[in-house]
Amino acid sequence: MSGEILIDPITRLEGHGRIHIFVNDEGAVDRVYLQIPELRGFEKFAQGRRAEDMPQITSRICGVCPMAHHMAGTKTLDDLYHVDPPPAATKIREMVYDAFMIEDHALHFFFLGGPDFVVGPTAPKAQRNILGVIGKVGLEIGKEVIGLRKEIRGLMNEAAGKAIHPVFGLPGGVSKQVSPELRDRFVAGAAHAVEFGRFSLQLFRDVVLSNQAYMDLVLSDAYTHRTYYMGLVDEGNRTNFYDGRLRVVGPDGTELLTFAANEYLDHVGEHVEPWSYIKFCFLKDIGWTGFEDGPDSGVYAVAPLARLNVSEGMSTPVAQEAYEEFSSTFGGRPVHHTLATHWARLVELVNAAERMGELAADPEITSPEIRTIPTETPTEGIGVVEAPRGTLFHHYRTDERGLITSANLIVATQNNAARIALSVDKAAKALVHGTDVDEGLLNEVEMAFRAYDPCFGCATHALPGEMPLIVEIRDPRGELVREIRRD
Amino acid sequence: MSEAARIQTDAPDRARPTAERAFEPKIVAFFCNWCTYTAADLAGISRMQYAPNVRVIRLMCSGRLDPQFVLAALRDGADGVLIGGCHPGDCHYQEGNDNALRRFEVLRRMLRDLGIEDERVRLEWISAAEGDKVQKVCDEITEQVRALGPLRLSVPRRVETDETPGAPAPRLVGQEAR
Amino acid sequence: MREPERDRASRPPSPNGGPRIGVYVCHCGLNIAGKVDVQAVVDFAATLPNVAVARDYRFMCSDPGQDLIEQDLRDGLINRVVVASCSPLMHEATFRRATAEGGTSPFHFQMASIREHVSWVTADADEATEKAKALVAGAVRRVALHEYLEPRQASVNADVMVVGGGIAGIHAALTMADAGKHVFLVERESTIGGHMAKFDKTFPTLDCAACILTPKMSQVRSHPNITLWTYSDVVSVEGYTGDFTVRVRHRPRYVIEELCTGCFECIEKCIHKQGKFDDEFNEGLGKRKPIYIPFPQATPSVVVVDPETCIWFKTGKCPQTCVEACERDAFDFEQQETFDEVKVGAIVLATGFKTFDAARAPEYGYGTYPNVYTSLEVERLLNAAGPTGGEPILRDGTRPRSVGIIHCVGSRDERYNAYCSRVCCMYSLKLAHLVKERTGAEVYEFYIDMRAAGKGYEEFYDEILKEGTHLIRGRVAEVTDEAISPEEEGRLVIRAEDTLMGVVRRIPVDMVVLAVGLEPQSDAQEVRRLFNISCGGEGFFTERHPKLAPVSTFTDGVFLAGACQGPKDIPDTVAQAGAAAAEALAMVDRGYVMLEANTAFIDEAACSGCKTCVGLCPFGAIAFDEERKKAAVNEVVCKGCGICVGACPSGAAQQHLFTDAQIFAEIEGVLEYV
Amino acid sequence: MSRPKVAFYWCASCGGCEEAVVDLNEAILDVVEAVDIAFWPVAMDFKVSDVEALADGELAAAFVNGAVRTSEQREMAELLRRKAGAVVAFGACAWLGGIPGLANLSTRESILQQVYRDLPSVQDGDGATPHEEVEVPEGRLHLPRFDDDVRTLDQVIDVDYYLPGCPPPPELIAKAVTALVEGTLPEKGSVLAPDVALCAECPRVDSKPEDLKLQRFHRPYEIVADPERCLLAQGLVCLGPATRAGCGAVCVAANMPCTGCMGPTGRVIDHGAKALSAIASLIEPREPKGVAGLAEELVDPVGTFYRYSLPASLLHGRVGRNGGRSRTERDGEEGAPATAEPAGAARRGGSA
Repeated sequence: MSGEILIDPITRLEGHGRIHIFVNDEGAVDRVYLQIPELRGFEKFAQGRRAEDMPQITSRICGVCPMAHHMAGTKTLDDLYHVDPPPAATKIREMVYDAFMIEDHALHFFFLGGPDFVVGPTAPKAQRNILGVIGKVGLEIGKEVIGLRKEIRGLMNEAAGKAIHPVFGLPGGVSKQVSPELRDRFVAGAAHAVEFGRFSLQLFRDVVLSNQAYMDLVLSDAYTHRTYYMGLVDEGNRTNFYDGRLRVVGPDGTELLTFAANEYLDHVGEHVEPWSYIKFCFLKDIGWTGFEDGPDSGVYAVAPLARLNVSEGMSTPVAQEAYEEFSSTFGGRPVHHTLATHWARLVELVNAAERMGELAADPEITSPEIRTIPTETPTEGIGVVEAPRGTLFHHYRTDERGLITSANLIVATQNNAARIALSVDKAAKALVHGTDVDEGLLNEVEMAFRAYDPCFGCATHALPGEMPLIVEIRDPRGELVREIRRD
Repeated sequence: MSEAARIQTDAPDRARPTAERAFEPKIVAFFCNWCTYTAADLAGISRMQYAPNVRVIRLMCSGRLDPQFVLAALRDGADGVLIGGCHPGDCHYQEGNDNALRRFEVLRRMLRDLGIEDERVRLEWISAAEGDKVQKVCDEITEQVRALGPLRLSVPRRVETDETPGAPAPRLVGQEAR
Repeated sequence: MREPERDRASRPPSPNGGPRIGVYVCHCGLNIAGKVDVQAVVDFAATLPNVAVARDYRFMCSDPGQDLIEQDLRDGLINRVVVASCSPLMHEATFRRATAEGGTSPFHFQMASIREHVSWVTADADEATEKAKALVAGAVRRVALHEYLEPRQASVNADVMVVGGGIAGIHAALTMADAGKHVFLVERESTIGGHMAKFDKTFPTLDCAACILTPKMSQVRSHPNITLWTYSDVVSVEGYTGDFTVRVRHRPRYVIEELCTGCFECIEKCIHKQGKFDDEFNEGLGKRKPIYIPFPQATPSVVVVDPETCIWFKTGKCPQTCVEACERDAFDFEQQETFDEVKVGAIVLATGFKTFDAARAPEYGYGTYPNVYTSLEVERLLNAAGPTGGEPILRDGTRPRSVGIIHCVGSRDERYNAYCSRVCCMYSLKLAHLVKERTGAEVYEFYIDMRAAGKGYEEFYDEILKEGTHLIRGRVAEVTDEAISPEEEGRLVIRAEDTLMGVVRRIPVDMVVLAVGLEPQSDAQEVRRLFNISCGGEGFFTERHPKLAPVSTFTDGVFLAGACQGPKDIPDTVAQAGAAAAEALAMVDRGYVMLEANTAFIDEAACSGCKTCVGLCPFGAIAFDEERKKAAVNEVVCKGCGICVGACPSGAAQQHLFTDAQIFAEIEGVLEYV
Repeated sequence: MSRPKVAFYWCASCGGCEEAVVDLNEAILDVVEAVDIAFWPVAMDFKVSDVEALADGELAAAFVNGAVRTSEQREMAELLRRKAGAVVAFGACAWLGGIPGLANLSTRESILQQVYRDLPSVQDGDGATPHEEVEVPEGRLHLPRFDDDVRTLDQVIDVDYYLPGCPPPPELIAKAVTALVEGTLPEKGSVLAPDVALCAECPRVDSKPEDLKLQRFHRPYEIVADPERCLLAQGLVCLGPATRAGCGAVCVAANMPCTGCMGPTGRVIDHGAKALSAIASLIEPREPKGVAGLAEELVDPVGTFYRYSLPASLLHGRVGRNGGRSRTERDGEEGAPATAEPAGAARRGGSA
């Protein structure tokens, strides 16, 4: 029986999305459309603003990853004003950024995407949340989760002004130096976070790796795509969140190219579809051929899985160990299983924690030399960071007074948008047969989506919003046949 | 709803351009008591005829000017706003007009970015002796705003569902007492 | 739009229920009714919110008109009043009084000017009627929010203070003291007398300055109503109109004033046999000892010890012959600064002027050539009590055979002061006369314009002309000692364009006198701040109104006398000092001052202590309480401009009768109904 | 004792308000103890149907964050209004429009043009832009309309309380929840934060001179700000004097000026205009040229003074950006009943 299934929206993600499933007369899924129904227009109203306000303005694209936008914006200002921050400022930025990666990855694993695994994809809805996680792992450990997050967020508040919508980034440095007392707290926080990372990895091993049903799900074809991957790496081709060159590897794991952020326009294009407000990124070097994977399609992925796929290792010991375990479990890089992203995220969490500890221990971190005052006329700047959800480009042009004339923002989830569309399409095709579907099944379709931790708030710079999950099943003439409310 | 409220909503809106009625701009003026308001009195005493579109609100000093007043006037239906104060150095309160100028200059910068033309919001120094200047400026701003057309403003009001308490007081409509 | 969360100030007090407004539309004969359809305005007013009564009347300002208001108020029909008639500047007071007579606050009233602003200025009758409706609606909307306010007054302290003991201060102090007020006269120097005490003769009558000044000085000294504080200055002024608290510092003179009899034996017996130090009173032309009296008639007649030059103070080793000479044991080398704090109701500032520093105009060679003098130095040379006993002799002891007087030094010159100092022309003529009289020298005057506007001044000018003084019209280019002819050898040459003859002239002279202009005292800005008054661009104190309030300032209770307000000669100074004294007396004698109703006030709970308002107040009416971190308006000092209210970023500052809510209501009123 | 039911919902927001709730940290467990969360899409899988099933007014409170730009958001706001005893506009966007409210400077068309045509990374080609209704081979797809303007929550529904901040400080959230549980909420229309400006809690206030006058305005990148002294006194435009307290002056603690996210205090109608007035009053020059010079240094007054409040401002946005709608149409606009008499007094809280 043919018809349409509309999942509107998907819960427990930051932002707004709907899935429109067309089912043909044979009861098979014809095509799935992932629609992002909103837009805010940051690029437009950025025009006329002071460039130095951009790190604070763009952070409002997303309140979940405000630090990523703040930092990308700040780095763009360095470029725009042709100024290099003093070493201490760079270190402070990276240290605070690592703190952010820790807490954001923890948030996703325990509050948003993780419950799918920790509690189980078919658990009752009232348990598929942080409270369910606490129920599963125990209140003490639940408090541990909350406690670590509190500690790390506290460090961010102190160093960046506010964890949600930071204020400390300025062209040529940061506004506030790190006191010895705060440095000590960073050192302690890093130690806690590393322990927490180890614990989380063990939890993943216990709950997912040792559960054959989960592993079958992870490895199933429904959640596997052979695409390109992009991410920032350091000079040793190891993962770096704050800075470096962009590296792209193909479906077979070989390097396609590397490039500096300011060359992004040569390699990254955005494809517009009339049925979604999101734009779909692709590699210009390959070209847009539609929603398909494989070496001939310019579709690529970013975010933890992609970052591990483009890197040749992690810069810190515990993370390196986890990385090796991750690689060997899946038989080497690249790993094309979308759901492995959850594991990759934990590997990164440990890496960020260790790196934060290294930076906090650097004697220069408390230096008062935190600003280089710009002297040149601003013109154009491009900045990049690895947001938790993937590569984030900011690109501003200004007039001579430093007022924005053009702002281009390519955000993490946008890079992933085409692959997410593929994932949802593939999952639905594998899981949905006919229009007689149940809620657990739909949740599994959603899982394809949630693994990316997509942030459509970011991706469309939209006003994200959540709507109920209502599945409408229509006949080919568009008449409503049935409506499923997931209760 | 009181009688007054009904009459209020039934009242014709002069700002609405209709086929029958050409656009008549409404201008709100904030005049300082000591110079410009006095000059407006002088214009009256001298029987200088000028455009009836300007409604004067008296402030003691142009330094009392709050930019909120200008915006409130525009929001409430004015197509233009005129601010009048003593000439520089002549302020009855020494430096009130300096402050009016400071606020006005920054406000004007901002109003440009909000799509309000410079001609709609003006600051004029008019001394108590310059009745003719009141006449000239009022005529001028009226014509300039008329040429610009109505201010196209669409401001949603705050939603409130509460009943307004209090019945209207009894009223007498008196004839001239003899 | 977002509306304010709450607005305490706008909440009308309702001792007798909500607002019930009476609207009274005046015909003003045909002045209004001839143009405006009064009946239509009344009918319209009746429909407005909270309007309980709407009436019209032929002349609202007449007694029957006012009775209408009073009766409706007394009958309890209304508790607020709007009169639509003439300008509030005309009859606001009238109707406020009527409103008060009716038994409510006079400020429960608002006026709509439909005559000056409508009927007299609008050609079309329909348009006039519409505009009148709009203004009435504005007044109705506003008056509903008027607060209940009582008129307030403050009492005035009967004592007064005069700051500055020159001729202006002396005259003002005597005038007020004679009227029975107690006067505190504060003088910075060790004696009163000011500049006038330095002069030999005064123009145009050429009477002796000392002869007319000295009696007044001793009158001050002996007047039972005057407390004279010399060698003293004002260090702080607090309070407000009618109730100032002034703190005065007395500097040590090391001689107990009450014990010194003015015998000057101590000066005689000083270990320095001769004067050794530059004598300030004589412009440095003479020498004084470390213990001295500026001039013989100094008042009080008390010696001063200068610790900078006294050997005892410098080395601690001196036989103290002065102490020995004093029969009254008046010396006290341990003397310290002392302070007095007094309360006064009014203050007259008579702080005078300083002369232009001639060294700033190097082209005239002052400080370079010893025989270039300032006019004030020559005044001293000509003074019988001066360093040369009245003989204008040069520094080498010779008499000048020719003297050049250069006008407008530091005046009427964009480089220094653009203004005319008003006195230089006349005193230069006076100096020409005196020099000629005493030396027989040829005198050349170089002037730009001869300004002789004053009683007897033009006649004085004619006299001097007749005496044979050479008057050369033209600005002097330079004074030089470079001779180009034998006649110029060893003399000073004044090079000037003679604009009447159209030639450049070189006049060799033995003495050059620079007629320096008058400038504000160098500490005028500090004094201004101390007394919270203002200075004009040139630095003199600003009067409240140049014509109608020439001796008042924007701080009520502070008055100006003499050259601190601008250059002026002695007759004008004395006249102005008398005027200032009279104004101060008028205020003090009445015993109270009415306070503005429309003062600002600060809602303490809403004040964040941001201090935005404090520095904006032109009158210093806002004080910041450092303890409680709140600003507060002194409503007695506040003049009701509302600058602070417009600026207050959190709406904590408001102005009575001009609250934000009232003005917003008026804006809506004038726009919403018509 | 039954726990009060509450709902958390987001309209057009960035998710930062939700994060702020999560930032209650362990206190969130107390909240869960104290109230019955009936609806919280970002963190829990309860659905709208659960809300629809409630009786009108059954929710003790609905905390709604984000501004409103689509009909879905409007419908959701209206549903929650019906179900909730009290609606709390949560955060700067719901209260004042927030940073995305700056979109009221532009037309929707120019936004679409910029995003889908003009940006340099957009693929050249057929020039597709998203449409509200699109035919695809398999059928027809719909997108909600991108409205003409951003509205505050109280321009759409009646709002009882406001929680300020971008995002609201956790302490204020906790206090609001406590007041709800204990039944000690203040009078309707209140902003649940101290009604005093930020200077009251700024540690630098003592260093602010009483007679501050500025010869020029600095931009934050131009100077290294003294970490102890008042930022305004250093020439940086700090909106602290015009902005509500309650955040603990955290931006100032990071040596950056306040940008006004906590909104105005209770007696200010238009945050930007009032802040502008206070800042402009600090200009030292008094002659027109000097004043204009400093005014020019405030290069982006709208972005500076209305950073968070343009939709709530008296002008609501750039005038005339959406073509020929005249002012008088406002009364006919949806969800905006004309207020009763005395209009101004009632709206400004001035009625007896």
